[in-house]
Amino acid sequence: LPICPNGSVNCQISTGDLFDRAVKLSHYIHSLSTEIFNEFDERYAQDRGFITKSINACHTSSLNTPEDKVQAQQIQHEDLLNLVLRVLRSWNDPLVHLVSEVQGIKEAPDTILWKAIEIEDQTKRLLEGMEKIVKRVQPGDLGNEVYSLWPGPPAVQVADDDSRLFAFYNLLHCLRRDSHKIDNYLKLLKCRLIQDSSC
Amino acid sequence: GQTAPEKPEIIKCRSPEKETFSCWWKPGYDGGLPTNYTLLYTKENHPEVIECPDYKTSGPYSCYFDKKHTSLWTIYIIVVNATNEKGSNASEPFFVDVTYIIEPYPPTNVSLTVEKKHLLVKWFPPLLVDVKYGWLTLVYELRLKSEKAQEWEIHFTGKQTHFKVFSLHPGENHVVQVRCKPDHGFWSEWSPESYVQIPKIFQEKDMTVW
Amino acid sequence: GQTAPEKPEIIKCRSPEKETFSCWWKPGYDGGLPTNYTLLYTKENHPEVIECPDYKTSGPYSCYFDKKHTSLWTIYIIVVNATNEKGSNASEPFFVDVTYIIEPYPPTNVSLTVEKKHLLVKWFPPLLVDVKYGWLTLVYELRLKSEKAQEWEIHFTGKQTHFKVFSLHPGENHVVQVRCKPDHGFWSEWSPESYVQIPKIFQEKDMTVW
Repeated sequence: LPICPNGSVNCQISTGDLFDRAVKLSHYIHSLSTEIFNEFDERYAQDRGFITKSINACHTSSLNTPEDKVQAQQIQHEDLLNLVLRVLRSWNDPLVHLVSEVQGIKEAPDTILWKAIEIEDQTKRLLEGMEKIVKRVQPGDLGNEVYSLWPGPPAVQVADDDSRLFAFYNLLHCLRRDSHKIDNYLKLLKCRLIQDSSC
Repeated sequence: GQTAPEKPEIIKCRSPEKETFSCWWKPGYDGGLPTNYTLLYTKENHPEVIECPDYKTSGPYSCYFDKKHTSLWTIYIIVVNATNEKGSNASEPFFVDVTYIIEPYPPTNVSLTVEKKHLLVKWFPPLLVDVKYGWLTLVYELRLKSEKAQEWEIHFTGKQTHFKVFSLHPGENHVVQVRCKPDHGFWSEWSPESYVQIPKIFQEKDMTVW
Repeated sequence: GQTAPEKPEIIKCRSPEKETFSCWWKPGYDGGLPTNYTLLYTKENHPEVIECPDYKTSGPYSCYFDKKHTSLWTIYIIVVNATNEKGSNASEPFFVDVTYIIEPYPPTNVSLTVEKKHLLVKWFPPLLVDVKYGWLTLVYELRLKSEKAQEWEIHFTGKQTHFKVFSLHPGENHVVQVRCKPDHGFWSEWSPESYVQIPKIFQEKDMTVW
C-alpha cells in the first residue's frame, strides 16, 4: 500500500490543523474537568474545608510550569511542548483510578461518571495528538519516560468517608488545574507557532 | 467467460460525530465468480498495513472504524481489494482525514410557534454531538414552503438554533425542515417534516404595515 | 464605648486580564476608633507571609496585585486585619486561584451595518487585554432586540469579533449589546447600547423570491 505517494495531494495533516484539533480538545477536556469538579464540590465537599488540605497536594506540582505571561514568554516552545506532554502523561493512571473510583461513590450521579469516562477517553486522544505534534515540531526521540509522579490511589482500606472524599476532591481539583494549564499553554503555542503571535 | 473481478471503487467515508467513521465501496463486475473483498489501510507515514476491523456494522460493502480505530491526528490511505479464483484487483487509494468527513445526524426537536408577526422555528443539535464546548461547531439551514407551493424558501441561520420567518402565506399549511453541517463537513439529511397552519388573519393585519 | 474593630470580610477578588488581580473587603464596625486595615497573604508554594503591595489602585478597602505579584494555578490564602487602639480582628481566610476569577471589561467600538439580507455587527476586545499572544482567549456573546420587544435574542459568537444576524423585524429600531468572557471565566458587563434602524424594505425583497 502506498504511504502517501508524492502524487497525492495534502497527504499529511498540517501542523496548524493538528494544533487546531488539540486546542479544541484541550478546551473541551478542561470544560468537562471544571464541571465535574463543581458538581462534586457542590454535592460532597461543602463546608468540609477540603481546599485548605489541597494546598500543595497535586502530584504534578513538582513540574516547573510557567505561572504567568512573562514566564510563558521566556520559555522555549520545545520545553513548553514537552511540559504539556509530561503533564498529560502524568494523568494516565490517575484518570483510570478516577473512573473506577467514581463508581464506588454513594449515589454519584450518572453525569459525574459519564464525564469521568469522557475525560479519560479524550485525554488519551489528546496525548496521541500531542505526541504527533511534538514529533512534527521537534523530530527526534520523543522519549517515553514513564511518569510515576502520581503516588497511586490512597490506601484502599481508608475506611472513613472523609478521607476518601478528600482524596477524590483533591484529584478533581488538580485535574481542573492541570487541564487548564494544558489548554492555556496549547492556545499560547498555537498563537506563537502557527499564527506568529497574532491571534 | 470467467475473469478476475473488476476493480472496486471506494465511494465515500463519513463520520457522524468525529469519534467513529465508516467507508463504503462499489464493487465492479465480479468476473462471474464468487468474489471476496478486503479493505486495507495505512496511516500517513506509517508502512504498517491494517485490515478493516468490522465489515458488518455499516452494512454491505462497508467498513466501520470504531473509537479505538479512529484517529483525528492522521490521514488514512484506504484501498479495497476484490479477489476471486481468477485473480485480484485493487481500488484506487482513498485518502481520509476524519475531521473533514463529518456528516452529522439531522437536528432534533424542531418546534414551530406562530407569533404575532412571524413564525418562530427552534431546534436542537443532533444527539451524540457535543457542541457545547466547541468540540464540534455546527451551522444550520432551514427550508420552508406552503404545502401547495413547489419551491422551498431556504434560510441559512449560521450557528443560530432558532429563526424567525416573516414571509408566510396566511391561511395555508406550511412544512418546515432543518439540517446542519459542521464548519468543514457535509450537510446532514433534512429533519423530518414539521407542519404548521398559519392563521388566516395572520398576515392581513400585517400587510397594511408595509 | 470604644472597642476593638469587628472583623472585616473579604468579599471579592477579580482579574480583568489574567495578568493582575484585585481583592476588596468590607470593614466591620470600627469600634468608634480610627481603624487601620492590612491585607496579608501567603501562596501555595511560598509559605512566607507577604503584605499587600498596593492599597490604592483599586480604590477603598482594596488590594491590587500587579503582574509581579500575580501567579496562576496557585492558591492565595488572604487575610485582612482590622486594628485600632483597643485591639485587632482578622477576617476569615479567603482562598483564591487567579485562574478562576477572570472577569474582563466589556468589548469596545461596537459597529452596526445593515447589509443586503442581514445586520453585520462588529466590535473590538476590551482595552488593556492582550488576546494576540494567546495567553488570554476571549469569547463573545451578542444580544439584540427590537426596541419594542421584551425579550432579547442572544447569539454566542465564539472567538469571532463580528456576527451576522439574520432574522430581524423589518421597519423597526433595534438595540444591540455585546459582552465577553475568557474561554474559562466570568462574563463581562454588556457593552453600552447601540441602535440601528432596520429598513422596511429589508424583508420585503425576500417575499418576491418564490
